[in-house]
Parts: sequence; structure tokens; C-alpha cells
Amino acid sequence: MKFGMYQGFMGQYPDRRVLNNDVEVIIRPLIPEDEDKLLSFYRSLPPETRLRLRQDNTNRKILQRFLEEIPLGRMVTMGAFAPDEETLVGECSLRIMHHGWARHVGELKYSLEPKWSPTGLGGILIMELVEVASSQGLDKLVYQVLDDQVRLKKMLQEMGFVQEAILRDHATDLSGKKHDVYIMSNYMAELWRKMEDMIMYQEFPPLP
Amino acid sequence: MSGHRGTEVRIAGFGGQGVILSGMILGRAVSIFENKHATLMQSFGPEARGGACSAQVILSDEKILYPYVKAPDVLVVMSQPALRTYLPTLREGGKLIYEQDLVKLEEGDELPEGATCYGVPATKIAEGLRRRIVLNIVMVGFISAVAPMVSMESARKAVLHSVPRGTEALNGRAFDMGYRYGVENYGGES
Amino acid sequence: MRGPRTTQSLQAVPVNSPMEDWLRMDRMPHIWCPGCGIGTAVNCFVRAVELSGIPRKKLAIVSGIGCTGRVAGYIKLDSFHTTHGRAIPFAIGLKLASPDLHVVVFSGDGDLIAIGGNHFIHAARRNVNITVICINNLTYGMTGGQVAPTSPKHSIATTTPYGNLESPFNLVHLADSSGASYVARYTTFHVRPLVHTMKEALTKNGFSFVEVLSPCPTLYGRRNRLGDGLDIMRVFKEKAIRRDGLSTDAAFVDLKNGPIVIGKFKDRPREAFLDVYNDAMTRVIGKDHFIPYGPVTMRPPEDESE
Amino acid sequence: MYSIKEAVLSGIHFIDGDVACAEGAIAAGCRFSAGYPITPSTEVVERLAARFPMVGGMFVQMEDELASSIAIIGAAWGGVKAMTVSSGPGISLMQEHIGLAAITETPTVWVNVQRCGPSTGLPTQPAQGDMMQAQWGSHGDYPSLALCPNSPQEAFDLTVRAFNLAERYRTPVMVLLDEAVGHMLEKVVIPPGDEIDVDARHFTSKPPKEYRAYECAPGSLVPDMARTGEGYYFHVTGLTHDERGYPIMLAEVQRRLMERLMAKIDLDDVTQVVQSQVDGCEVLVVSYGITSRVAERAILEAREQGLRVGHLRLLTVWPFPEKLVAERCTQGSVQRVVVPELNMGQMVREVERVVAGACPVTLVGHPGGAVHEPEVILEAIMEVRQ
Repeated sequence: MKFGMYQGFMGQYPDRRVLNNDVEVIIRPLIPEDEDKLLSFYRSLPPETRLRLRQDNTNRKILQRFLEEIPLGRMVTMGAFAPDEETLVGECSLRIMHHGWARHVGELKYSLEPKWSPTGLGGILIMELVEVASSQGLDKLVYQVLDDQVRLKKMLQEMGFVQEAILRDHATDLSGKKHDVYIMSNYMAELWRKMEDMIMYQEFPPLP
Repeated sequence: MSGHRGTEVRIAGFGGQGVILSGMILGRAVSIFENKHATLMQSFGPEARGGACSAQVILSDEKILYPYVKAPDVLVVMSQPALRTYLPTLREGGKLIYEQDLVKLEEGDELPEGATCYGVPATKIAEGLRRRIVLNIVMVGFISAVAPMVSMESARKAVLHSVPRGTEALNGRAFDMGYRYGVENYGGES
Repeated sequence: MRGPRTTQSLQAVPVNSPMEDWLRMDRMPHIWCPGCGIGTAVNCFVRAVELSGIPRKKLAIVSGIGCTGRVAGYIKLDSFHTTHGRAIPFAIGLKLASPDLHVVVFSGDGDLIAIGGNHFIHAARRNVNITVICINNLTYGMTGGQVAPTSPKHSIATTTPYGNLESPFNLVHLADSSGASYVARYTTFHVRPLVHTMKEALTKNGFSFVEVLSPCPTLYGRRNRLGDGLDIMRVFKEKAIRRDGLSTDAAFVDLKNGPIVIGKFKDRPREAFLDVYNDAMTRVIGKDHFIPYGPVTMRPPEDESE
Repeated sequence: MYSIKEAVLSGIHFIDGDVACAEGAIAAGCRFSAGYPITPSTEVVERLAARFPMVGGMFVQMEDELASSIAIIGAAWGGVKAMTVSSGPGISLMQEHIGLAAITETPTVWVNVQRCGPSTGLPTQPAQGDMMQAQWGSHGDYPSLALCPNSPQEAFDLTVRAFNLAERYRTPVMVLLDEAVGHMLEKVVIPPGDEIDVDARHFTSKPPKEYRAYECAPGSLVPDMARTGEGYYFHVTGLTHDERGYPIMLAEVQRRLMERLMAKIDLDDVTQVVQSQVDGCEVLVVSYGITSRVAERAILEAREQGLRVGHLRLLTVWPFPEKLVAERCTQGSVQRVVVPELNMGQMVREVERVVAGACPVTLVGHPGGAVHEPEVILEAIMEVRQ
């Protein structure tokens, strides 16, 4: 793989994962050549899901600009394929700034075919990118959740995300409806510090 | 006094390697996820200072009466001093599991009769995951493969149950990699 | 006990309701000697309580051991006579378990400052929400006049027959530097300002401390050539100077040569223990998990059976 | 209003005895604790400090054990269930207030995670050297109640029971763990809150005018408490007092008070002893705490060798279950009584007292710092064959 950012972890992929419904999926990072697969994935999404996209990736031009971020090293996209290894059923992307004051921060978002959402696939994709982010030395991840995405918010909390801020009426979906946006943050260094603390505390109990 | 003993496990290494956590995971796997019996005693006091750290775990189908490990069936060492201290206590036919970059078996390190040994580059595997702290979880995965005392599923569940929220995925991966290393290099025993 | 028993000194300050309402008359006469200042201090305290507006049943009094330690036994309130030196930690437990209660510690200098000195400074440091009134008579009365950590240098006591070689604590300075919210000192001669001060201390939020210099003619006054109770009251009258707001390290007590500095030295807003607790826990643990600490939540285990 | 049941950490856990003890306290309704850290009991207060704010309780680390041990008495009078926790030298410092809780009849729980003594001794090693202190530690006579768990599960169960007995008899109750039980992790099953029996405090229903602080209802030896802050204007003192709670310096009042205090605990109600194969046994082992587990291993071995060995495991150590121990030890078949304990011979004196020479009593003592080797106990059991 030619992209610097992908080098550290490409060896692990493609990887097979078994979902809650016992269906196996194949996950691997996406590359610009996956453009057609992505386009048909976005176009296959039902309208109510498409309403939620931050940008209209059903438009090939917009999608191409989106994919240009990958060779620039500003984005990692993880895709999940059906067992045929061809049909994309979900993707999750991690954007990294690299410059400026938020260069230690990554932003995550994912989209999924609705019928796959109870299978735990969303969580697998997010966790995959949390690992990538930690291997890239990021300290913090954020995820912008809309006010009615209750299950997503709960899932993120289970993965160590905490609600950091609420932006009132900050999002307008493609139908024109306003939504509050919750900024969910995952302080990854903190998480691991917790594990270190746990181990240190167990093994160096206070002196009598 | 051979009966009523259960499987004795000693895990030993330096403080900060996650020795006690490994013991807790084995204990949880047995007592919570397999509904059998386990005890964990940790070495406190001066011997827990100066870097040495050791966990005594006993696993059994019956209630455990004597909670201290005297002659382990399974000895897991993650430091050279730990090997030196505890190798003489390994039971005949027991299993020695060691971190192969931190512990070198040397001439004169005599294994008891019938004992087998299993090395794993757990630190390297953990470093491959960019979190050295998951070394002990890699060890637990490896132990589950080469000296299965609980099912792989219970051990894995116990890992996820024992680590801080938000670190489950990477710890799960660490476990899997340790387990896989065991199966691929020693054929597993399950 | 020593001397004829009398309730005379308890009538020094007029109280609205008859004093009998406030005292356990079935326990009279009391044990204090003639000329002792403790009765006067009790009288001032009762008046202060009446003026404070605190509902009587919401006020609890805790004493330790010693002459002043007996106060809890005579005042008709929920009252606790505890072990030597430990009135303050008892009061802390009582207050924390029942935060709607006003808790007053009423005890002597030996009890609060010698054996209980550690609790005194730590309670002030925590700024825990209690009032401490210390009757300071410069000696151990109940056990017969031994030296106290408040006894002036060179004073004669049964355990310092050749004079006290040690320097005494300055109690207001000790309380102040440990962190108390409110610190004042008066003598049993200054009954009106003392009533006012006790009233103010009772209504302060954090750790409030009132030192009351009080004569012990039987065991301290005569032995140190200060005369009887009346003579000591004269010393209080003549040598006292009032210096409100004076730095407590300059607030000296010198019975022989003066001055005896009295007044309100500290009255500062400082977050009190209980107030900090709920705020901090709500912040740190989060609204979803923290259950605010207070009388309502503290009682469910008992309330359930009703 | 907040319910006690939601506070219970129901489920299956792999935790140590100290943590289990803290959870037992929470399950029993304890909502206040004051303590001062000391090995090996520190984990109990650390657990309480973390858990209490989530269940409407408070832990305060006081300046010393003296303060901790009286702060809980203050809190109990404030209407809350309270406990303190300590070990070794810390427990020695608390003795005065165990006496205060006894004479003022204040329901309180005192957890002692025993370590090796005397003095600083071996802070991080087990011992059972405080058994006699648990009975006689404070000055004067007073009724002592002490429970002795041998596993984290029992640390949970017996802490709940300690709170119940404290409320039932208005008395201090001690839970005697030891370092081994305190620091051993094992499975602990905590039932749902509504399946745990919890005794509520007995508050008086009398109006203030008719209430006398230490007057008992007919047929009862335990007076009801009044709530502080409700106009009862009661007096509580560590001095000898009459039914009103007023100090009275007369031998007659002291006699009345002491007779009631010493009689108020119903031995049949508080005694808990686990008996195993006691009927017709040749050797009877009497043990408690961590030693009872080690002894059990020796007993199983001896039984395999064909000896009939019975086991009396004391969960209630004080008051000493003398009737039951005497009955079992003096049944004709018993040729020897073996008492293993992690001290140089404490409870064995009680056993000897009640056996009263009916058969030999062998102490298997141990200076502490470790537990017995099961072989040593086995040897003492097998001696009967020689």
C-alpha cells in the first residue's frame, strides 16, 4: 500500500469478523480505487439514512473529493464487505488534522445500511478506527452525534466516549430539520492511563 | 495431602507488568464465567517491593480450602528473577510459561521431570499493538492456548470484563494474538 | 464535689423564658464551685440560643470530660457527654449524619486542647459545620488543678509545683491558623458581648470558635495569687481590651500584667465542609451517579420499615 | 426517595474480603463510615470512599483512629447506620470507644482485619491474635459480639448480619476478618437487594413527655432509641446512668445497668456454628476464620484415613457458643478436641473451660505471619491413634 498513514496497520487486513447474527464480514481500509463500491453503497442507502449524511456522497464529484483525503494522509476509511467481498455494507472514517492546534485530535463518523445496524457492525468499525487512531498517536477522538441518535450515543459511551458539549440546533438534515449536536469525546490516553493505574495500584499497594 | 488441591498457578514478574491483573482474569473466568471455584492471593509486603510481584491462583471444581500455591501446576514468569525464585517449586509434569524476550532459560535451569515449557514474545506482540501495557493480556491469551484451564471464550470474556471501559477492543485483540501465537506454535491443547 | 452547691451564677444574665425551662432541674444542684465561671457561660449560651432563632429541638450539644464537660448533662437539649478529648469528632459524626441539626461542642480547655488538640485543629482545617465553645479556665479543674496546655508560663499547678516551664497555646491563634471561619474571645465578665458572639457563632456556617476565659478560683486563682472569683472578675474587667479584627497572633492573654485581648478576631467566608461536598461530588461523579448527601437520603434504611 | 435496594451491588463478583465487607455494609444500609488507613484493612475504606457518594452515604478519613471510632457513634445518634474499620494498632486505639458504644448502647459495626502483632508486628500477614481483645479490649464488663468469616462471601454475609445484630441489640458488633480473608479474591454472590434481610433501627413511638432514654418495654431488655432533633431532649453519657440517661454515681444503679447489659443478648439468636459430621466423631476440631479452611483440608485427609472427625466452625465467636461446644465436645465418642488457631492459644482457653476436662484439648497454635500447614493440623488430629 502506497499511503504512508496506512503502512503501520495494513498487514492486519483484510480481516474477517463474525457479527452478532453469526454473519461474517470482511473489513479492510478503503482506497480511492474503491470509488465505485462506495458510490453504490451510498446510493443504496434509504432516504432517511441519506438525510443524515454530513455531505452528499451519492454525488460522484463530492465523493471523489472525499476520497482524495486518503492519499493526502488526512483520512482513514474502514469498510465492511458482505461475504462476497464485493458489496460494501458500511464504512467508518477517521479524519486527522495533522496541522494546527487540533493535530492530536481525530474525528470519527460512520454510515451503515440500516439492516446491519443491530449486528454490532458499527461498533466493530468504530473500534477498529479507535485502534488506528491510538497507533497514530492521537490523544483524543470526537464524534458528532445528532440528538435523536440515542443508540449510537449509548454505544459510544460504552466504548469510552463521554459527552463533552451540546451545540444547540447545530445541524440541519437534508430535509431542513434542525438538530442539536452532541460532541462525544474519547480521551484515549486517559483510558490507557486508567489501565496503567489499575495495574500499578494492584502491584504496588501502599506501604503499611 | 494430594487430594482437594485444584490447579495451582503462580504468575510472577516485575511490578507494573500486570501480573495481578492476569491472575484476576483467570480467577474471574473460572468463578464468574464457568461458575467453578478460584482464589487469588497476592504477595504483599516487602517481597512485593523492589519490583517483584507474584499472584497465586488456584482453580478448582470444588471449594478451595488452602488458598496458597506451594507447587504450581502452571508457572508463568515474566522476569528472570521470577524464574530463578519459582522454577524450583514447579510441580513434576507441570508447565512453565515464559516471556521469551524477558526470560532466558539457561543451562542449570533444571525443569522438573515431565515438565514442558512454552515461550511467547508477548512484549513484541504488545508493541505491535502499540500498547506495551497489554503485555499481560497477550500472556493470558497465550496461557489459554497452551495450558487451558478454562475455555477460551470464558477467558476472553473475563478479559473484556476486567479492563477499563473503552479499551476492550484492543485488549480483546491482544488476547486473540496471544492465543493465536500459542495455537500456531504449540498446536494448542484444547 | 467541692464547695457548697449553688445555682446563683446561673442567674447573671436575664433570659426570656425562665432558666428552669432550659435546665434539667431534676439534676440540680450542679457540681460547680462558687465563683466558677462555667454557670455564667451556660447562662449566656442559653440566651444566645434564644436570640439565634434556631429551633430548640434542632440544636444538639456535645461535651467531653471535665468540669465544663458536665454542661451537656444540665442543659435540656439533645445532649451527649462523650469521652475525654473526643467531643469534636463525635460532633462531626453527629452533624454529618444529620446535617439539618445545629451541633455545638461545649467543653473545657484541657479536654479540647490537650487530649483533644489534634481533633480541634483538624476540625478547623476541614471547616466542618459545627460551633465550638471552649471554657478556658487555664487548668484541670475536675481532677484537682493540674497544669494545662493553656496554663500561663510560671503558673503553679499540682503537677508543676515549681512553676509551669512551658508556654501556653494562644487558642484564637490556633483556631485561626488552622482555618476556622469564625474566631472570638471574651471573658465571663463580658456577658453581653459574649451572648452576642455566641449567637453569631451559632449561626455561622463553617467551624466557629468562641473562647471564654473563665475563673477557676478554687484550683487556679488562689494557687496563683489571683484571689477568689470576684478578684479574677476584677482582673478580667481591668486588664481586658477589646480589639475586633486584630491579628490573632497579637491577641495575648496576660492575667498578671495585662492585656487580656478580647473581641471578634476572624469572621471570614470560607467554604464549609458539607457545602463543598455535594458540589464537588456532583461535579466529579456526575449528576447521574451521585446521590446528594443530606438528611433525606441519609435516612431511607430506617424509614423503610415505617 | 432513594431506596436502599438499588444500592446493593447484586451479581456475581470476583473480589477480595475487604471489598466484600464494604459491599456488605452498603447492602445492610450503612451510610456513614469514618476511618484511618491501616494495612490490611485499607481496602475496606477505600471501597466505601468510592461507593458511598453513589448511594447517598459519606466516608470521612479522620485524623486518627480515636476520632474515627467516636465519629461513628456520633453518626449513629444522628440516625444513620455507621461503621469503622481498622487493624492491629488502630483497633487497640479504638478500644475506649467500643466501651462507650457498649454503655451508651449505640448500634455500630467495627471491622477488624487482623494482622500480626503485638505492636506494629507483621502488617501484611495474617494472624488471629485479637480474639481475646475482641471480648475484653475495652475496660470494664460489657457484652461482646464478634463474627468471624472465612471467605470473601462470608465477609459479605457476616457484615450484613453484624449490622442486623447491632440494631437488634443496640450494641457494638465486631467483624473479625484477617489479612488472608481480607486480601483473598474469590467469588462473591450478592443477591438482589430485596432478598437481603435488613433490620431497621428501633425508634421509639412514644411522645417526648413519656420517653425515658434507657427504659425498656416490658419483656424486652433493649430500649428503643429516640431520633435526635425531634424534641426528645435526651441525654447520652458514658457515665453510669439510670433509666432517664442521667449519670448516677451509685453502686446500685451500676448493678442494674450491668445486669441488663450483660443479659440483653439472646445467645440462641446470635450463635451461628457450622457443624460437619459431628455425631459420633472420635476427634472434634473447633476452628474459625481462615484457619477453618486449612483445618478442613486436614479433616478431609484424616477422614480418608478412616478416622471419624467432626468439625465445629464458629461464625459467632463472641459470645462464645459455650452450650453447643460443651455439648458436642463432651459426647461420649469424642476422644480429643483439636483447636487450631493463628495465635499462641486464645480461643482454646474457652474450649478448655467448657470441656472442663471431659477429654484432652490440643492447641495447634501458630505465631502468625502465615497460615498453618494443613499437615500440622492433620498430625494433631491423627495423634488420637497413637
